[in-house]
Amino acid sequence: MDILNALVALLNFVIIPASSYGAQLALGALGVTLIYGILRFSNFAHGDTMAFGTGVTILGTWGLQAMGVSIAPLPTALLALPFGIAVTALLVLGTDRAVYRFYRKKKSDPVILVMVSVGVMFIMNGITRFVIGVDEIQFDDGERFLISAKAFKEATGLAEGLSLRSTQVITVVTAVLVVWALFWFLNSTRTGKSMRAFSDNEDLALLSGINPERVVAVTWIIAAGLATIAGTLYGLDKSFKAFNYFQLLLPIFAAAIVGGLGNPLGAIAGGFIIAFSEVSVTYAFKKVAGYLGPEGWQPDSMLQLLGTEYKFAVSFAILIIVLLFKPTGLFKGKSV
Amino acid sequence: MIRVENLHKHFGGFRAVDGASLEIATGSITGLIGPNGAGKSTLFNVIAGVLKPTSGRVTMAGEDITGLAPHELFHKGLLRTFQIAHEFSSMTVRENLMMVPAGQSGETLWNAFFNRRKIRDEEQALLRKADEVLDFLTISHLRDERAGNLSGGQKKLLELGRTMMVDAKIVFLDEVGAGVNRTLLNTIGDAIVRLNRERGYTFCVIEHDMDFIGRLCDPVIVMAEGKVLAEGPAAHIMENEAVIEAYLGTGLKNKVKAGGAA
Amino acid sequence: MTQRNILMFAAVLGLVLFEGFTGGWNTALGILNMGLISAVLALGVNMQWGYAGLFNTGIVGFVALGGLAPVLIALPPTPGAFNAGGLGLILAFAVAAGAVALAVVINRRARGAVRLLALPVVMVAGFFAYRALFDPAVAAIEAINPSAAGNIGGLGLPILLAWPVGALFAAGAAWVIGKTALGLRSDYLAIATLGIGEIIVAVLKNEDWLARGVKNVNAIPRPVPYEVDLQSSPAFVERAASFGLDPVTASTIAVKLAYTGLFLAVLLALVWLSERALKSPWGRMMRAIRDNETAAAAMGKNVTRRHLQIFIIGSAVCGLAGAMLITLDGQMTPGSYNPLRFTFLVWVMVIVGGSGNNWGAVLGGMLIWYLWIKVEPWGHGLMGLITAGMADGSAIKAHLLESAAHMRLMTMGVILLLVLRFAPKGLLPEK
Amino acid sequence: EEIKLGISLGFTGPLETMAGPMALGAELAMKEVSDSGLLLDGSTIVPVRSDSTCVDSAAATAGVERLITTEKVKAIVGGMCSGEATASLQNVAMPNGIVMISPSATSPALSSLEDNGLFFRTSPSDARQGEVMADIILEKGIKSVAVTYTNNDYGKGLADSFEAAFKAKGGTVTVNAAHDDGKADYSAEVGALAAAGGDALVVAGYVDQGGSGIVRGAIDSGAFETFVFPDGMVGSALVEKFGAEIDGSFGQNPASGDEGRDIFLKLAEAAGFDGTSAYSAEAYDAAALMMLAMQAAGTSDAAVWKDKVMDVANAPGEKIQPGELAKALEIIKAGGDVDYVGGAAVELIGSGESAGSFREVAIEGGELKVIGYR
Amino acid sequence: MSFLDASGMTGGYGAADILHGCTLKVEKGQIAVIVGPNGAGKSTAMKAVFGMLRLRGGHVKLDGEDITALSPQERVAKGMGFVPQTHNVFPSMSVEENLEIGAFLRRDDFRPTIDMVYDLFPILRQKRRQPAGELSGGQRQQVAVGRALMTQPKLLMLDEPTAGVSPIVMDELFDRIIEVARTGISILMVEQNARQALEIADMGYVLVQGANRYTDTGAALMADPDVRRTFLGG
Ligand SMILES: Nc1ncnc2c1ncn2[C@@H]1O[C@H](COP(=O)(O)OP(=O)(O)OP(=O)(O)O)[C@@H](O)[C@H]1O
Ligand SMILES: Nc1ncnc2c1ncn2[C@@H]1O[C@H](COP(=O)(O)OP(=O)(O)OP(=O)(O)O)[C@@H](O)[C@H]1O
Ligand SMILES: CC(C)C[C@H](N)C(=O)O
Ligand SMILES: [Mg+2]
Ligand SMILES: [Mg+2]
Repeated sequence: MDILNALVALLNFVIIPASSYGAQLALGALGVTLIYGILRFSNFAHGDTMAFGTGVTILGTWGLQAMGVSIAPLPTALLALPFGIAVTALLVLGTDRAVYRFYRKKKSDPVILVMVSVGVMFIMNGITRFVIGVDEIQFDDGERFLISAKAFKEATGLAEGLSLRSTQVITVVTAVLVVWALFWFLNSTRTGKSMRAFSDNEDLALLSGINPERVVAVTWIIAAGLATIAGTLYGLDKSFKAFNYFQLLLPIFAAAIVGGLGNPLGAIAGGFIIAFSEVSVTYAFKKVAGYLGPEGWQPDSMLQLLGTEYKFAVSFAILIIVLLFKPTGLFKGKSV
Repeated sequence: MIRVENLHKHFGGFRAVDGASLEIATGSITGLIGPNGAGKSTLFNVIAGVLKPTSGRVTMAGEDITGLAPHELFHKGLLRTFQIAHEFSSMTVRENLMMVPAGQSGETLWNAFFNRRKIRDEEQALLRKADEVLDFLTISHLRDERAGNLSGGQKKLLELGRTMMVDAKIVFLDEVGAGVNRTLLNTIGDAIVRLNRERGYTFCVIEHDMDFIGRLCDPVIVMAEGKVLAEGPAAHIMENEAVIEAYLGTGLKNKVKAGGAA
Repeated sequence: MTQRNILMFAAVLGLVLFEGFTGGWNTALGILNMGLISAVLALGVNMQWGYAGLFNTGIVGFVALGGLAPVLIALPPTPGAFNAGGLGLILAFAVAAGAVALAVVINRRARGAVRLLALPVVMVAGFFAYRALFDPAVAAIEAINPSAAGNIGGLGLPILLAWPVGALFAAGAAWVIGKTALGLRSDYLAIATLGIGEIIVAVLKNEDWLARGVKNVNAIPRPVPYEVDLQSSPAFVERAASFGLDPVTASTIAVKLAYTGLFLAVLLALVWLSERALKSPWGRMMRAIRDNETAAAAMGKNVTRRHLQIFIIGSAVCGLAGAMLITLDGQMTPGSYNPLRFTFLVWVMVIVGGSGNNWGAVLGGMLIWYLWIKVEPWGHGLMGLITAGMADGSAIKAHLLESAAHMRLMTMGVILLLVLRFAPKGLLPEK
Repeated sequence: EEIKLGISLGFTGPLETMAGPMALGAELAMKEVSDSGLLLDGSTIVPVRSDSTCVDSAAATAGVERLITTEKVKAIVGGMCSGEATASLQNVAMPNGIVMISPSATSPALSSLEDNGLFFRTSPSDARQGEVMADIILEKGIKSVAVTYTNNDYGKGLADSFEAAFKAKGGTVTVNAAHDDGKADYSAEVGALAAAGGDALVVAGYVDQGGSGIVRGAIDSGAFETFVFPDGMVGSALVEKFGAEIDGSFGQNPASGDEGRDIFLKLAEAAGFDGTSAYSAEAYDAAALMMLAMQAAGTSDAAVWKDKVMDVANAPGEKIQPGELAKALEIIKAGGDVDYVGGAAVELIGSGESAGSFREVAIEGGELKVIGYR
Repeated sequence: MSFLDASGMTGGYGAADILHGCTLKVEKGQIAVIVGPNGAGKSTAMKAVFGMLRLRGGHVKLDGEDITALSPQERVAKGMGFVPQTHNVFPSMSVEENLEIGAFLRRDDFRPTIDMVYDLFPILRQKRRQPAGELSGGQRQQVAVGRALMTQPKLLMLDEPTAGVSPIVMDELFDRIIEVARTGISILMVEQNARQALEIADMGYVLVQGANRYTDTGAALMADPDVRRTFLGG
């Protein structure tokens, strides 16, 4: 029996990675859920908005680095975030003006807006690659580890290492803060309430003196901010590659849906559910069982419920099961 | 015809219907009145299978129909209208009516593909029937209009029109009168009486217009806070102290005079 | 068909003809053939969305299942595979089905503690019994000549038989999925079906015994002759020469035309049936259900059953298209089933064409496929134009030319937005 | 005559970063020949690109269809990934009798494909790489490894052939698990691999795809310290990303140890692109072989010159290095024989695939060091 | 000069006109009631006054100022309040939030007004935390009227405010409307409970097929047997 090592192994390979991945998904899902909640359509361009925002932030980071500005041990990119957010906000506001507004005025079906967002996705996709290219970019320049596996082993003398990256901690903390802020904003501020009113009944909002264009603009600006933050934190933790942000879209949507569309708390819950189901259901418990079993014993099989090639399938299966019991997600989301 | 026994419907902790028991006699036009939020529509929705009761039983002609799905109830001859009109908005007014009758042979794919003649004959009959109903409701000029474009009152008429497309045993009307012009409402009242007398429909009517209730309904059931408060002939009910206090009030005229408005 | 329909179709046909005259008939027919398959796909999706309002984004899964049929039907059997593991597989599936059935019965009949206890016992025991039978059978099959086979093999039947079978596969899956997931609405149904699509593709990619997984299956038999055979047939060469064609061109065109004929026949039959269905009381009922489920149910329509029916039919059509696609490709590559291409592009087809309108779906299918193929050279051309004036060797020019490939998706996006701007309800709106 | 040659590679999609240098490699050879003015009485070569996407067979096929029937190309450098390459070969190139030479499709299945003598590749089958990799690992004294592969025909084929070879030679594979490319997170895979254990991790993936994701996760969590990198991973991107973090790791990729490679790298540098990028040299060679075969046959008709490809690629004859295409054309014109070596030590065996010489590399001090060739 | 003067309004939703030269006027602090058969264009006329419909003819003046070209939003700012016939609450927001949104443009303290609404419709105080979408039909109608009252408009427009509310609440409501009018606010409402409504009306309009059929004081219309029979249900 070696409970300590078992615990560390579990922490290192399941709990910590799943938490930070969950927070990354949650941040992305927040943007999707916000757009859905207020503007009532699933925005397929969100993944590419994240990519664009991150791309701009990277440009800003390079600029800052060239000027010798740094906030070590934190990554410089955090300092460049406002710049990234501002540019991204301009882009999405422009997109709204040029594209979405027309369909909003026409009161088109949500599905039309979804397809339109697919078109926007293609275009943003092109713009991002055009501006910053297709290559992988590493732009994390701060202190990478809070605890590194090696240092942990040396310090504790355990067989298992434990690593904790600073980006992981930043991501989780940011996700929690942002959710709290968004929740507070939507439920307690005048602007937030006007946004919810707009989402409920556009015509009536108009009759109450709410300026729809302002609501829409605020929504897009927040969404741009969320996208840029989410994208940048993800990029810091992994690396930036335009193509990956498109791939991120699927788990992000899954997270937003399983939590209940339109609900910030749902996005957080959904992110963690998807991440934990991916990581834990396919985890091989061989080593952990080995530590927990008698000295020197090792199980023969991997003790793995399902191979990792099915990890996506597993998280979707869990999503479907949740939906069967809660048809509009855990937190009673909206449905158009 | 319909018997409701100790019915409960709770939303979370809130008891919308709280142990209601009542009976709708075959061949009657039963009125159901009560203050806003008394649980009338909820009771309707439970009977009509839209909501599952928390507890209690509903029987129709002795047969337990608790929890049956709406479409099954339709086939048993139970029809209903909605308080907030549920038209098929992208279909024309006439199509809204023509889709109602059950067992249309054109509703199976096989017939739709290969049995066009039979369908054509049936459709002709349906078309005539629908036009009759539209004439009756004074909206035949709108037969080819998208139902979504109707005025509030017209939608209510369409709701009613759907129940006239088939031979029902019992029809539940949830505030057909709200938003309908009073002159037309009188005509509708006449039609309800005629359907009741000539075709033997049983009606259960929710309505806040006491003229209408008084003219049509016997008996009248009063609900309040999820329970049955009183039951009896309309004239009696309108004298009932409890009913006056909870629901009817002391009448507008006195107040207008007292207030001395123009 | 209204005048607008005819005009629109004439326009798309014109595009194909134009391609034929400027780019060669092979390219034109190639685009046309894939366009026809896309049209079938779009028709299937339109049934689910346009008729009944079901937001299915698991299309890629049904297409993939349909694609499995040609492999299992038309491929020659793998010698020894069935003896090695066939029985084990059948037994394993029987055990699994039995366990599921038992679980369902327990779930319905038993109550309280019995249910709480028996259900997991049955499911866990069932799972292990299944794995105990399944794993060795699979191992035995996959051990047979893994670099060229390693799968259970096909039945060696004519490939055209695989088309209805592909539809059946998809329909079967749709039945199971519909029974469980159709209670969901709008985007929730969408993401659930998206997940199911991913799961189906994951199974196809990883279960090598079934269709070789990511190792792909090549050389699937064809319903039409091989070009090379035609080229070596003197009779054909002579005929070609009498048209003034060289044998290579003639053979490739002849083969493509044969496919065109087959696909067109399927498409027209489907359109005919769909039009009849949509313009009948059945179609009216479906539209009513789409408009307002609550009211339709109150009017005696069995919404659940109808949803299931249309979900199965639409999925079957997607499966049929999947089988046709694999037949045309002659190979099965599960890795290529990605949702962007097989789900969202199809959705774009339906919406651009005009949802709820059969002809619209067909038009959208053909047009969007044409664009999907053509935007690539257009993207390059556009960049060529832009950079034409710039100095050779300038960094900007190099960067722009480098980016030309990405113009492909961008051009697609621009066109999509333009179409939806000028025809916000699709090119051929429902009414 | 103006001869068009098609280039069908995955310019968009999961391998979009690799495709650029490959195309530039092929175009470099074409330009060299055009500039020499020696091909078939002064013919010039015009490259035409088409996007194969690497994953969408239908799009790849349509692109190749366009190249052949609209652009009337005489041969195609491509496809890039095995699946898509097979599709366009069987559906378009073969019916039209057009030659395809793929620089990078390495699936073992392609060796036995019926191709009417129209398909060649300048890279070796992965069956061979599996053997070589097993040898290298065992020589380092490592007996037990975990394997992760990218879930496609390339990854699976390579992983399987490696596992077979490694076991046959006495090693143990603790786990042989797939990873899908383009996923947002690889914690689950890393967790499973770590649980299985092993002295090293074999990463049969792509360097700008999931492969790197796995390596990143494994380093960060301390799951593995030594990695083995086959061709999809060996590239400048690898050390750019991980640097000294993967010191002590090693690998191999198809590449010649001859001077040819260095010459090619210089040519690439002069032309302004990264020649070390995977399969860039192979793409140069693929294009070169086509043009030399045309010259040898005296025609651009694929039906004729397809039989000359093996001749110009193999001995006997004068060895031809990158940048010496003009010289080769002249020799052939004069009736001489050439043995094309090129940037990737081309030696075609069997039905026309590279015999495969492999370059053994190791990471030392954050740099990719060439250890030797085998 | 009437406070609201909408004269000769002509227009509709599509190609065909629904309104044919319809005229509606309300004096300051008075109550005007529109009655008429279903589909006569009453709601359409209300929308036209509020600028939610493009007019092909006629003009709308508020307090002497021509507002024909203003957007609905700008009209709200000018002091117009409107309760539509349907879709008149924010279903996912709580009752209290619905009322708060009603006061969106107000900068003063609106707590007293909320209390006033709660006193008027006591049931709403009980249900203040409940989403409006979960209310009964009549309760919703009360929320809708309450929301409009929150705006403290100079002109209050109500499209069938009493549809679906119980008699006792209807009495309360009409009572309150009188009170509101007395504070100098003008009221324009459509009613099918026409007899009750006309009793409190200063002015009555009978609309048929988009045009004014009868226009008179409420009492006079009530007294006209023709009007009674054809439009008020006898
Ligand atoms: N989904 C729900 N969740 C919570 N409470 C609900 C829900 N539906 C109805 N209620 C509550 O149940 C009570 C009864 O509502 P119901 O619609 O049955 O009233 P009603 O008698 O029809 O009133 P009205 O005359 O106004 O139509 C109301 O107080 C309402 O707020
Ligand atoms: N959105 C719309 N598009 C087209 N026509 C419409 C639309 N809304 C209403 N109509 C038509 O305009 C006419 C007048 O409608 P309106 O709603 O103004 O009637 P109303 O007098 O308010 O009737 P009710 O008393 O039934 O509410 C009706 O014939 C209706 O069919
Ligand atoms: C570009 C290469 C890494 C492609 C890989 N060798 C394949 O066959 O798919
Ligand atoms: Mg009610
Ligand atoms: Mg109205």
